[in-house]
Amino acid sequence: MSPRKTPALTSTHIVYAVVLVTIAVGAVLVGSAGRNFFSTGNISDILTGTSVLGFIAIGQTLVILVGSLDLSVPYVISLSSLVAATVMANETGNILPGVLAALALAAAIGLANGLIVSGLKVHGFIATLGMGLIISGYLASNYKGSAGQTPLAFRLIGATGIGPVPVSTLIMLACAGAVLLLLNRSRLGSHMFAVGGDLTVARMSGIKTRVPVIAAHVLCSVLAGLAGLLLAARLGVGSPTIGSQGGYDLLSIAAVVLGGTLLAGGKGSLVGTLGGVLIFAMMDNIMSVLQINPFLKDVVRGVVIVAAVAVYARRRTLGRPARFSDTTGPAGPPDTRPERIQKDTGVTA
Amino acid sequence: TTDSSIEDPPSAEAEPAATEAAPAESTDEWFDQAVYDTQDEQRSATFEGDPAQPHLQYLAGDMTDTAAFASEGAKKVCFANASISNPWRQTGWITMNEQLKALQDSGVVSEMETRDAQDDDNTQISDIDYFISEGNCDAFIISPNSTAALTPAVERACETGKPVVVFDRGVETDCATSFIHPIGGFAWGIDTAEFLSGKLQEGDKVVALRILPGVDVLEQRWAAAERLFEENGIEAVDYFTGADPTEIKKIIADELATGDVQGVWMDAGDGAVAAIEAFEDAGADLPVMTGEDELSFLRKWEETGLDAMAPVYSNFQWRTPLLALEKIFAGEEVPAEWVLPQSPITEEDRGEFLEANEGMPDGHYAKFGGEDLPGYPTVWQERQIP
Amino acid sequence: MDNDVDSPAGSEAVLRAAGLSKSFFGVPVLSNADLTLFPGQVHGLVGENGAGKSTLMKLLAGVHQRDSGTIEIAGQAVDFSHPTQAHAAGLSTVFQEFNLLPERSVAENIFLGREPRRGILTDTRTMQARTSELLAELGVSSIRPGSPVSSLSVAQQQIVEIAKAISYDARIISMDEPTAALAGPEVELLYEIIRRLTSRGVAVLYVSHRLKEIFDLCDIITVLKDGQVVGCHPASELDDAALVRLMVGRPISAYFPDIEPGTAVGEVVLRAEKCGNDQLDSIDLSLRTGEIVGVAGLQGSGRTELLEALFGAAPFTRGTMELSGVRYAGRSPREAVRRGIALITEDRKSEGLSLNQSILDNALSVVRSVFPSRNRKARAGIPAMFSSLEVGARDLSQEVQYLSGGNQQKVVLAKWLAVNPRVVLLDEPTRGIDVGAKLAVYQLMRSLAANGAAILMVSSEIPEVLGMADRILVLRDGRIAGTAPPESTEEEVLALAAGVRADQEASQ
Amino acid sequence: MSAHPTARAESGSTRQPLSRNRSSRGERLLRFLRTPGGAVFVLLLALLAAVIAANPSFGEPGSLIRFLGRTAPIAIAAIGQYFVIASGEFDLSMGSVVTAQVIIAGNLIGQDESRAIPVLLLMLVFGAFVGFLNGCVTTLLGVPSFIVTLGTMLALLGLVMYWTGGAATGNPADSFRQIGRGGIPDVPVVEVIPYPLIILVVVAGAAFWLMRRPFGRTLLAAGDNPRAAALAGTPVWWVKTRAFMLSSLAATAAGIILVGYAGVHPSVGRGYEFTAITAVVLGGVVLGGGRGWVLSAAAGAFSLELLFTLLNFLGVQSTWRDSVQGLIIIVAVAVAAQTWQRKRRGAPPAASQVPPPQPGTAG
Ligand SMILES: Nc1ncnc2c1ncn2[C@@H]1O[C@H](COP(=O)(O)OP(=O)(O)OP(=O)(O)O)[C@@H](O)[C@H]1O
Ligand SMILES: Nc1ncnc2c1ncn2[C@@H]1O[C@H](COP(=O)(O)OP(=O)(O)OP(=O)(O)O)[C@@H](O)[C@H]1O
Ligand SMILES: [Mg+2]
Ligand SMILES: [Mg+2]
Repeated sequence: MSPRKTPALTSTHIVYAVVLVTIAVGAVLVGSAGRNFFSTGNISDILTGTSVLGFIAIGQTLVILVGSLDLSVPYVISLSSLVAATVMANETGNILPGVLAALALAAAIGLANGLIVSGLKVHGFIATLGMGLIISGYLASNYKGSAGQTPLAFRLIGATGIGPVPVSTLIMLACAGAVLLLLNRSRLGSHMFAVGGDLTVARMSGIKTRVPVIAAHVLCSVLAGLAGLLLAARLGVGSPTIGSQGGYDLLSIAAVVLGGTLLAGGKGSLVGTLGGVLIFAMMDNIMSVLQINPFLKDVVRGVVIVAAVAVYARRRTLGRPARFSDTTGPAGPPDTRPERIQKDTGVTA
Repeated sequence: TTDSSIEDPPSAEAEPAATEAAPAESTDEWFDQAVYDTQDEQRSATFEGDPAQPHLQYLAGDMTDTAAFASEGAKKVCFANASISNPWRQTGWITMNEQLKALQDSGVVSEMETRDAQDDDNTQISDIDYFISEGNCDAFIISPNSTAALTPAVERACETGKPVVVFDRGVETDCATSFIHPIGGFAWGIDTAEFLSGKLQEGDKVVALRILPGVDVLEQRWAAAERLFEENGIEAVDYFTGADPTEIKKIIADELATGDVQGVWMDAGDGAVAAIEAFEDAGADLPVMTGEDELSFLRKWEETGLDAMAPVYSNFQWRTPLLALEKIFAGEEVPAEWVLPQSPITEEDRGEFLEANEGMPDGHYAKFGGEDLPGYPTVWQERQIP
Repeated sequence: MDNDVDSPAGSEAVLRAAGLSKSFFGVPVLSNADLTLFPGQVHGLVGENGAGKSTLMKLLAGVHQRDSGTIEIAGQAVDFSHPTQAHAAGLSTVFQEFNLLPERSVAENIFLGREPRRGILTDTRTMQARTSELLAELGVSSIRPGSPVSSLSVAQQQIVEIAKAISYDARIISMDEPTAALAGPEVELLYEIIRRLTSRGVAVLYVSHRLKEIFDLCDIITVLKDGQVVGCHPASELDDAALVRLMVGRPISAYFPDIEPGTAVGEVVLRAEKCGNDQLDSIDLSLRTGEIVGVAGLQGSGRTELLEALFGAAPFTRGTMELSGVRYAGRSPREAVRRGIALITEDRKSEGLSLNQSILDNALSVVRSVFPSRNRKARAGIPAMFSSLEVGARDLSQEVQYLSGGNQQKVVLAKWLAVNPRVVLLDEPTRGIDVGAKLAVYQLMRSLAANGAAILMVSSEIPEVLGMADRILVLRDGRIAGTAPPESTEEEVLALAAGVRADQEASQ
Repeated sequence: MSAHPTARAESGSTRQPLSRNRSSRGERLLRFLRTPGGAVFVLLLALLAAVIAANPSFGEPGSLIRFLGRTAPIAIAAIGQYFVIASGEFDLSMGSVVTAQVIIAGNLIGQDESRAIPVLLLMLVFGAFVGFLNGCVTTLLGVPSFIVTLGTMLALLGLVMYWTGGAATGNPADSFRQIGRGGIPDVPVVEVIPYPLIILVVVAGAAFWLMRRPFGRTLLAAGDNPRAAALAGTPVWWVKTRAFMLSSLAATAAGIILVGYAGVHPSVGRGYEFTAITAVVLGGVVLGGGRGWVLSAAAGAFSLELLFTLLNFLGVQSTWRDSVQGLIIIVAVAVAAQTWQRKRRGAPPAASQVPPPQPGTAG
């Protein structure tokens, strides 16, 4: 129907273009340091870097889609690693109870977050900041340093790989697949988009608006719990600080936004988020190989986050296809018009 | 593929740690009478080696035979660092790099590749694994971010058959060629608590300013001190400050608003000056106090004429790992557990240290031990971090 | 109540509401209202802005809970606490505000909350197929079920809303100003849809401020005034004048006020030559002091773009403009406001008002951001301005979100009056407001003209353009298709707008 | 203005025309106290009473004034953060700005008193510049401020640490530190009036004045609906950028006070952004912009500090303090949210929006 259907360049495309650029730059830089960017060890290092942040960013994507945030993830991670490790207490037979206990607790925290956000109408920022503080106090009061021990069979998860691909990354990708299906092919998923997009519309359509919010929070916490389990497998013990050490709260939000999800909710892509996570992991890898001063690493991270988001944040100001252009003469009447024009709020000088 | 090392059953050493570390309500959880007694003795023990080079001194004990490592040529060292996120680590890191230059000049070390984990256990595990698979390392130096969590990774490094030197915090395995550390937290606790108890009366109040919970090195300091305060009938209340002077000042101000405070105890010197200033600002009598050998504290101490002492968590230990590797590659035996001296700075020798460190920034540590290294003193004065 | 409507022969009332009352913050908005709907009939609901029409609909739909009264559907007393319960009982509503998610597809929007499933997954194919059927049933082929709603025009979005309401298989459909965003052909389409519905025995409750539509469509008309039913008559018994009298409680002598004495068309204030951007081309126009120029055109012909370009919100990239003989670049709204241009936007909620701010703050927003030095003086004049505009509100500190549509529009007008503009651009200034408020807007335009302002007014209601303008620019596909004199007929303007007489431009 | 034309609608409309300018003062106060922005003052008084009950000596004027003095920096930061939040944005870079300024003061002033003034000016310029950068990237490049300021937070702290090697040379000259440490001595009743308190009063006064100025009202309008504001001729980018600049300048002021109060240390200022945002939200300011009163933000900061003090006095085990703080924040904001809700829904909280029981089609 449409005479000139411009192939829409979505933010996900751009994210993966950035991924490619990062790979290219990484290959050159790592090569210049006398290393091989594509060696097994290096790829495995990068992918390992994606798995923990990946779990959290998947969950964070859900929470951001419904218009909330989760700043409590670091503490859920720590708690889950501790619960798992202490329940397992180095007994292979306790693996299942340990995993279940950790995930159940994570789910309960997510439930509480969800109820506070959707029921008490507390902004997700505050609700989860508060919840994070509550858990952090609990951790500090009850766990002095690392605790418990995960059995060998469980630790294998953190140390096994198929070729250069760690099992943990595969599990993370499997979770991503499941969540992708949930988002795009289930009622709950549609309702998450709806609630994040416009609460009134969702309510008017008969959606129980609390359900998607609560579900997103529960899933986010459970995914953080999984990240905690993975860390318990890698560390061999539970640790009360492992979550906050990684700074996963802000980093995961940055990865989600980098992946093209609207911070305000209602629009976004999980695939993009994975791209964002990959960019971070590669960036860390490259900077470590180059032995960049750790303080400067943060500078680079900060600049890259902003610059990358800026690339496609500008794109959203595009309007509908032009009817007339400055150079050519009149064109035929367009019969498609994507997107109501969203002009700059700022006034151009 | 599966990392071969992980298939080994966890080493026997890990077992007691697991049970010991289970969450417990008791505040004594970190207290270990045997270790306490050992460290108490070590405080007054005589160290082998030249006192002019404290970073090479050690306590007599088991030695690791390193004949197998003896070889010619400059070696590549891989260093997995926990972080340089506090002034103590920064000072040490500068010293270590100067030591590196010296060893590069003498042809012992060709290069040192460093990965900094930025305080994250998980990153440090990846760093070590990366070194194992990609680093072409001839030797490993590891400054673990935490004890239990890094144990498996250190074991994997050991399995490469290359020398592994662990320093500062330990791990729960003795596979390392050498584990370098000053006497330890209990000794710190004993030094400080005995000093304060000696100066204070029974029933006096001590405010204990602690950085954060859950770090073994720090927890042991408090475990020992708390016990001694209790024994001596001194009332001690402890706070976590995150090393933030603002927080410290508020805590002291609130304490002074509630009643008198006769002593201040710190598990690390960060922010000691703020604690003293809180007394000054409130117009209260200055307390008896223990801080650390950070210059800011020594300077304030001298200026105010405070009754104080500065325990030391010997910063010069950052030189030792590289020197240990020099010995190892020369085939000389090294202590399996290399205990470095750790003697507090007292009223008597304070002036001496202040003089020796003139021109150094406030965040510098008096016992950094790098006076004989090439960049001295500019590198430390300008705090050039590579 | 003079509820003198008999039930049509043989049919039972499908909805019977009696004594409905509702107050917000103790302010009664609806008191003791009765309403009866019969199958196959269109029931018109009219009244001034703020009369309580939307509130009545929301009570029926279960969006708001009534304070008192009873509602029966097919003889059964009902008490909805949520719109879905109303849907289940066979009542669906097209609300005044859009209820669509712009980022989601048409099909997803229509089936939101009741997506068909196969197993645990959503059955996207069925959903799209059913959407296509639904749209075909409405006689619409230009909307694809898979395209995101944000890619649709306002009119198309309105059609999606209607499709959604119909998809519930409702016995009763209420529509709150469904044509507010529609122009000629789409309105025809809607008529068609409504007739098809009533022929199936559906009862329709219809709210509109366009009296023509009310008379075209409705069988029975209920008039609300200040929250009370002041009349319920068969449409055949009423005419325009009678209806307006009921609504306003006063006679309206002339619908469009005459030009004020002393109004003189003077020299050119704003001139544009060969202007264009990616939506407009070859725009030549000149506006004179004291003149009201109308802009007509079909949906999407670029009328809004024209105003936005003149105002610098979506600037021209070609051509030159002059304001009172001095070059005017038109790069930003700020420049435009500085130079004395005002733009009353089409969509007051998203472009005209800060809904959480007070009436006073909104009214002063232009003064404060562009002429801060005049703030104090402007502030002093506000109360007088509001009482002359007859804004119905508690006080000036009330947040504008709680005002009805017409009163909100008056706040928008007030914020521009406060800076005394030389050129006033109005985009659909009377959309969705009642006759009384419309009249106020017309009079305001007249007196602005009398005071020497130049006025450019866009409207989809051609009678309004004909009634008010001194001359009419007709836009087609981003160009000025021609100028029509005020004596033209509606048909002539439409023909120009649709390009019937002009040679069709072939679209590739 | 006087000549503005008005509509002359014909004769006696039955609608009550808007004649009243404002409600009466008492009515307004009562209405205000029922909003979250007003309720925080009630919370403040309640906490104060509780603290004094727990430790009567805190109620002495001398103690109170010292408390006010030491809370000044966080209150100033909250006021700065208020501008940004009211404009619909976030400023996460605040903590890093504080740290950076503290270290700049330590390193550039050193013991040389003559440098105090030039460095002070430099710090102000630097603060304004950081805010300007945040604002421009947010508004002109369209990057969400959460991300922009997160980036600034990382980059700024990293740069400062890199520059100083992690630790400052030392505290700046004592005369400079007097700004944060000293006060007007020998005042009757209260003993001293700390300079930080004076700075706070000035800042709060200026903020209050600013919010009543066209700038303040425009800021709220732009936070509420930036598109409408832009079409009203507001240079939205500049309004928001100024909000960011005010925020960074407030962080600078907080840094200047803190370097005096606490001295130089890289952890001074850590977490300030979250504390400030918490304080602002506690003050009833709505995240997302367009609502809230600037002094309520300062009151929120005082409430938060009083809460910490109360916990200290009650001898709550220090590891549990985080938990109590988290709980209180959630409860306070939940209560506030319920109040807004009720206000919005109109009248008594009778009709709660019940989720639909058994919607026919959803299964
Ligand atoms: N949620 C609400 N809270 C407070 N007041 C409200 C609310 N909804 C409507 N009102 C008030 O109720 C009155 C009636 O509003 P309603 O929307 O029913 O009018 P209407 O007849 O539909 O007007 P319009 O033609 O302008 O749409 C108005 O004065 C409005 O301000
Ligand atoms: N050819 C088109 N196809 C689809 N949508 C269109 C088209 N032209 C315009 N629109 C949409 O219709 C709305 C109004 O467009 P525009 O401003 O060009 O028209 P207009 O003449 O001002 O119409 P109106 O003011 O009646 O909406 C916008 O949302 C625009 O995206
Ligand atoms: Mg209405
Ligand atoms: Mg238009």
